[in-house]
Amino acid sequence: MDNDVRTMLLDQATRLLEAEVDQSRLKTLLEAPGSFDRALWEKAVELGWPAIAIPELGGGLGLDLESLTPLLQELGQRTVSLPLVSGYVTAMALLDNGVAADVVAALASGEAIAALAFGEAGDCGLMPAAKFANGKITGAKAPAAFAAVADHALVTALDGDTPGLYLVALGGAGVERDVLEVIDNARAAAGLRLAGAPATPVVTGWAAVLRTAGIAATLTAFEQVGGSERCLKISVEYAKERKVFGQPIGAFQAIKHKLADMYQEVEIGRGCAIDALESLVAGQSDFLSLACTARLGAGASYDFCARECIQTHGGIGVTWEAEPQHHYRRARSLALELGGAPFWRDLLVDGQRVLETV
Amino acid sequence: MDNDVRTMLLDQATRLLEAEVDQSRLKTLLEAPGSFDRALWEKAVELGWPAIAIPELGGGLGLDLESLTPLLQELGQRTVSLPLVSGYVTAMALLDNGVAADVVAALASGEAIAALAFGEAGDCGLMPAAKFANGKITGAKAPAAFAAVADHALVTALDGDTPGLYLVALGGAGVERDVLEVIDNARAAAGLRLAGAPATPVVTGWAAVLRTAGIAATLTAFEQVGGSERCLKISVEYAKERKVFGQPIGAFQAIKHKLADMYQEVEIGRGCAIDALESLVAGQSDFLSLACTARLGAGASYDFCARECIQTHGGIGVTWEAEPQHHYRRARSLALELGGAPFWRDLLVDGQRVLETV
Amino acid sequence: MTDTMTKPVESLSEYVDRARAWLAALEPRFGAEARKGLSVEQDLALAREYQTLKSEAGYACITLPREIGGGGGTELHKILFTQEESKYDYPTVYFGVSLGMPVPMMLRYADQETIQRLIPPSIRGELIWAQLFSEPAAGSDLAALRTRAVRDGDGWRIDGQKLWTSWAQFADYAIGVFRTDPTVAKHAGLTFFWLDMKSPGITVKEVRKLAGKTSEINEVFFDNVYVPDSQRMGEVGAGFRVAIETLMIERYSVTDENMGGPSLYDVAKFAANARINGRPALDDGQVRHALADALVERQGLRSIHRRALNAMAAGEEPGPEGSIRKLRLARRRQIIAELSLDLLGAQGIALDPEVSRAQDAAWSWIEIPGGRIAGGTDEILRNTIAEKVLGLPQDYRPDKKVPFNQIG
Amino acid sequence: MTDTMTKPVESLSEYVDRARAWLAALEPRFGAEARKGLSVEQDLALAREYQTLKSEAGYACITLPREIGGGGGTELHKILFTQEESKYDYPTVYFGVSLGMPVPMMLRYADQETIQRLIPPSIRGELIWAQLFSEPAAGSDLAALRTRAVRDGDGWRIDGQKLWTSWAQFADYAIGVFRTDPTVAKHAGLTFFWLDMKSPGITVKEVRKLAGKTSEINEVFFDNVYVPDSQRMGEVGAGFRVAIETLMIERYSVTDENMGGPSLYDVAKFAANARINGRPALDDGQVRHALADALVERQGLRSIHRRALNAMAAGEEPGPEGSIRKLRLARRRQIIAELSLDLLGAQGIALDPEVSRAQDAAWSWIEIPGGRIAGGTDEILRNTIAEKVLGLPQDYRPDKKVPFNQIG
Repeated sequence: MDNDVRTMLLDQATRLLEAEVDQSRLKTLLEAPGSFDRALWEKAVELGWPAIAIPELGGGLGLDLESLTPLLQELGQRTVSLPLVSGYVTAMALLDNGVAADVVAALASGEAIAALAFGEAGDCGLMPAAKFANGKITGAKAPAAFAAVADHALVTALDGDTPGLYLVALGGAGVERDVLEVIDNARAAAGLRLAGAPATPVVTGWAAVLRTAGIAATLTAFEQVGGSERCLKISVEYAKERKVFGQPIGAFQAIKHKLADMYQEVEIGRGCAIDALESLVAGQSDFLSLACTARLGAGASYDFCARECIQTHGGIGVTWEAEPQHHYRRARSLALELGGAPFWRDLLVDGQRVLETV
Repeated sequence: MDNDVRTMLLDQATRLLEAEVDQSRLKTLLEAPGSFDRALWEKAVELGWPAIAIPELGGGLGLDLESLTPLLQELGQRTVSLPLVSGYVTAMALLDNGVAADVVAALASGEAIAALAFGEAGDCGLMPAAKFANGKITGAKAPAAFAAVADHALVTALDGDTPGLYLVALGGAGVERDVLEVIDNARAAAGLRLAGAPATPVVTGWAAVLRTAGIAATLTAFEQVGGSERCLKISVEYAKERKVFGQPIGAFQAIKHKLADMYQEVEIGRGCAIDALESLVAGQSDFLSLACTARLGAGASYDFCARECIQTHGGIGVTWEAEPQHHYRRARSLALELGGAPFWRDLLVDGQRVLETV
Repeated sequence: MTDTMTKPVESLSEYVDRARAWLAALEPRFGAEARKGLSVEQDLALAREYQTLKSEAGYACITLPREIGGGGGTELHKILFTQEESKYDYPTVYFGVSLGMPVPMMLRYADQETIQRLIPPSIRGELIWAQLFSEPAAGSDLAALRTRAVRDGDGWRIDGQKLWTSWAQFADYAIGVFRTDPTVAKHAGLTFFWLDMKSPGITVKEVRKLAGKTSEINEVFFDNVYVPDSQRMGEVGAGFRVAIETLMIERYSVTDENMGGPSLYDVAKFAANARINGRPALDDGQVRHALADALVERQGLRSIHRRALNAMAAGEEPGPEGSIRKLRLARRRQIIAELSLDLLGAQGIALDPEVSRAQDAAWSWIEIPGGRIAGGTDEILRNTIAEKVLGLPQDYRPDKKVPFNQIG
Repeated sequence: MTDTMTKPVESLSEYVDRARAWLAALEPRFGAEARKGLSVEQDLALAREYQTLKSEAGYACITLPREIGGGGGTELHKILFTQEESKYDYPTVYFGVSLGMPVPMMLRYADQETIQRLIPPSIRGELIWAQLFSEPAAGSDLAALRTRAVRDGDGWRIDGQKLWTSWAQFADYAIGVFRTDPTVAKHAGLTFFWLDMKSPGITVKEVRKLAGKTSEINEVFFDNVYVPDSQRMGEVGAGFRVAIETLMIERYSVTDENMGGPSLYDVAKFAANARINGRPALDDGQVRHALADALVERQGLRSIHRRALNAMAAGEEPGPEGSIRKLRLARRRQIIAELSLDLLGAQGIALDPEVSRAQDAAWSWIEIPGGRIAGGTDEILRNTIAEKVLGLPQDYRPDKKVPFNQIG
């Protein structure tokens, strides 16, 4: 049954995206800071996407995560930004901790949008400096995807020395959004200035924060894999078509081997994403380590593929009108939003110290 | 005048090495630990090589370092190991500090051989754990080139907390040599176990130790540049000759671009070596930073070129009989003997903090 | 003889437990300590004993039928057992080629009588097979091979020279590809045979490698060697296709993710003890970065490999994407070994002859260049991915349609 | 007008001191603060003023003669001045192409009258030149260009389209290469001209780039544009050779070792303030490794560049080895910018529109892909080194000897 539903969801998604999303729509989103494709989001809500993997008791469809990830991959291929990962991750954090059932329902129905505001200026990692005390948070969060349009944010903050996750209503008191020009304006990003913003504690402890970040990283990895796949695909197509010196550029080993390297990166990123997802779904104890490999593998893959996609396209690749720029921007944005690679490397290597291999 | 002498020295060297050194002689040296080509060394001594850059007041020829470096490059090309760098560096350390004039004279005349025993097991850097007290050193030194045959070693040790350089007579009491199998047996390497070995203080302080190591690194860089050049040369020749799929392998971009990368590495390594030497000769204050770039640039170049020289040669490249293995071994040996790359990177980056660029 | 495959309800974890117990019990007899100081001949004799025990216990050629000495298991059983076995230093290396490619190819091409006669003793390690492919002028470009097989009555006469033939010095039989028609294009004139390595006219000469004093690779010379036509595998002129079929089997045979070098776990343990200017190397970002890259790649490759094996178990043919694994792992071992030596500094040049290849950074480093060449160079594997997976144009091949004897 | 070159005894360090003082005095008028918020047109007007002052002071086209507005100095003077100038954010970018290639080429090929009439105002920034080379189907493969020049009495008529033409929107004149004979092989049928960009029939259309809202690159369309034969540079059919001559000049024009991005010194300062899990990033080995790699490469390239300039000053022609510099520096800026963003983490996505390209990691990262393509892609530059320096065989070029109008 699940398989049928999955196929149906993906078919619908492909048809919707095929009909709605084209290069000029994507360009428009890039033009101004804080852009969000609300019309597309409303159609996605109609199709029930926000609800897919949220359990029925939270108002969702209760399908498994494997029903959501192909859709994320499809979005990634088309550089479409919808707040599906942030909505799911926020809803599950609330649900697992029995907090704010109304918000869970609103996220599942698509009435509300969530942002994950985990990062801050000053450190590439996720350990917050923002302070929680007396039910309020004070501090500044780095630009977070969808924060420009979100109703709620899941925010990291310190209660004393203990990091935790808090739910903040972005329309409420003590919250100011800074909608900034960012590398990828289509991410509806905004920084948050929190000056005594009312906040609901969701979960405390570094391990819990990391687990939530790991879930977000694992799901994001599927968007990254989709983007990498697309970069490889359009690069291969261009390489077969574009001629120099009387041959398609794809007949030259400099390009052939570059594309072969892209293929390896795509498959390694995909492998890491699949394994992290399996571990998450199976509730295995190695999940965080696998989430790190998914984060790093899929992130490096997308960065590499986007960069070399431009290179393969030559001059056309650096124009505003061509497709590669969307991937170049999106790849870097996704690689940074949940914290920089050095942070995740630390997490992986420290985790490996106690992990037996097999 | 100097130019004439340089040309003459290099001509003599080329002729001697051409006549004496062939692949089978080099293979023989690789067979057994601690190998040293004493017959060749005796001929080199006859030609005055150990004396070239040692000042006349130390019994040398008093030529400039630019007369020695082309010869080092020539040795590097042919993977010939003679204790010229260790002899020069030891003699200059002694001479500059007015220590052991007899040893300086013996080194200049080639009667004596010196080894630089700077490294120890347990750290990739050069800060020693060996202790100097009451005129004696106790500690163990990592395998050092020429220590298997040397009469003297310049040894790092701590006097209290202060590192310094000491002269140790290797034939004397309290010294045991461990002649081990090493990556490159032709380096006449031996570890030293010093149990209260009598030692003459030469110079104290970390800065002085680093300066001496920097001089050794700069001169060694010319051996490394020579080795890299040779790897590139034989790789290009093989690539023009060896055919696959109806064309020389050098017609395929995978090989062409690999060789182009080798060329870049060779030239960057050479550039670093030249600039470090100029700075040393001119007595500039940026010498240590430039010595670091020479160490790292020429070392990485030789490692890269030797590795990809094998790869370019394919199956033949991994046989005992072929030339590339000598470079593969020598490159790694030279890159390790004066301390590992992470140590030199630290030194370079820490130095850069206070260095204005230009 | 224990019949291990009669319990179809055995779970994979039970299978692993049983394999672990079986392997552990043999350590005194076949482990690193027992093998220390043995000559190659003594070690080979020990290896044959071990291989026979494996065959009896169903741990040899795990995916082949029990009736011929295999294990009657799945690819998954094979990978699990191999993982456990690789924790020991048991003598298995002599049979890697023999059981990897020739035996499966014989099962596809030989008649039943031959299979019954030769394969069970091969799986027991009594017989060893070699693979006669490469030649001095035919490495990456296999179809450029020159060793001739000329019709002679009911058979063929072989003259020429093969190169890089692993374990030919101990081989009883071999499979190989030879030129039977030099007047047609290079790929079209080849034919595949199996043959008796003790046939008159065959001379084997060991080739010394860069690393180590003994070597598994050889030159094999053929002087008027007779092979009956009944030992032909495939049609006359179809040898290139059969050779490619053989190589496709080979591509999935890289199961050891450490490629014979230290595991990442061992590298991390090593780095925890190494020092950079007094700091533990494992705390240093350049070491962490290198380890993280390796761990990520390993995870991706594990996932790819597991899914490929599952697909093969479900009856699908292995695809050219199997090229990724060896390509990445060989280069990775080199990177990691070079880093490990850098962390040792001056001490890194020492080469302990007593230490196993799997434990020592210097040995790992000195041995790995061959890994980037044998079984397809890095460059050939990238080309394979580009052409066979991505459908990019083949390189220009001026000799492709020219009769072999007219190529310049 | 200060005549700076009348003191032949001025030492290089005195020269630098004088340049520093001269540059410092102009900061209020031409520095980053003064330029903030200007439209492109306003900035260009300011740039022309600055360029005129440079020409008067002998700091414009330093290696060209004083008589035409140059500096009468050496390559070494030029590199020293450029180094000092690059510490400011003065408006020089509009003249980079104009003075880089077209003006030197005009000095080689144009008659004296033309030189006297056009070059001094060009050096003063009053006139701007463009370079009409690339086309939609002719980027790396310049000789594939299609824009036709057909004989018409005493001149030629040009039809077609050029692409990636920097600063064409402001250009008064241009040099360029066109196809004059499509019936011969592609390299043989080209001819080189200079022309008036205000000629009837020329249309310029700006091409928007990945980064930024304004762009220096353009499409240039030619509709029956007349060019007198007297403006031909070199023989009819020799255009490819003249174009290559132009590109060789370009190859040594990369003097800014930061390729417009932050300097390594700035990156190190930045890393000293960035944090990885609370640790200063500059103390972290992965940052140190990346910085050390960049510092080593920079030193090597400085040495190569200095020696090449000295050789050029001594009268030698620049060789193809000049390809190294741009190849390495462009990719290095990308690596360093990516690392810097990684160190910023989530904050790294912010793109401050007020900050100059030379100061911001995100701007540096977003702009650099073009640096790996313009002026020879990484791949073309490697090929150049392989073929021109190392003498390796040229790639297979099936269209090389085919008449251009018969290429498929």
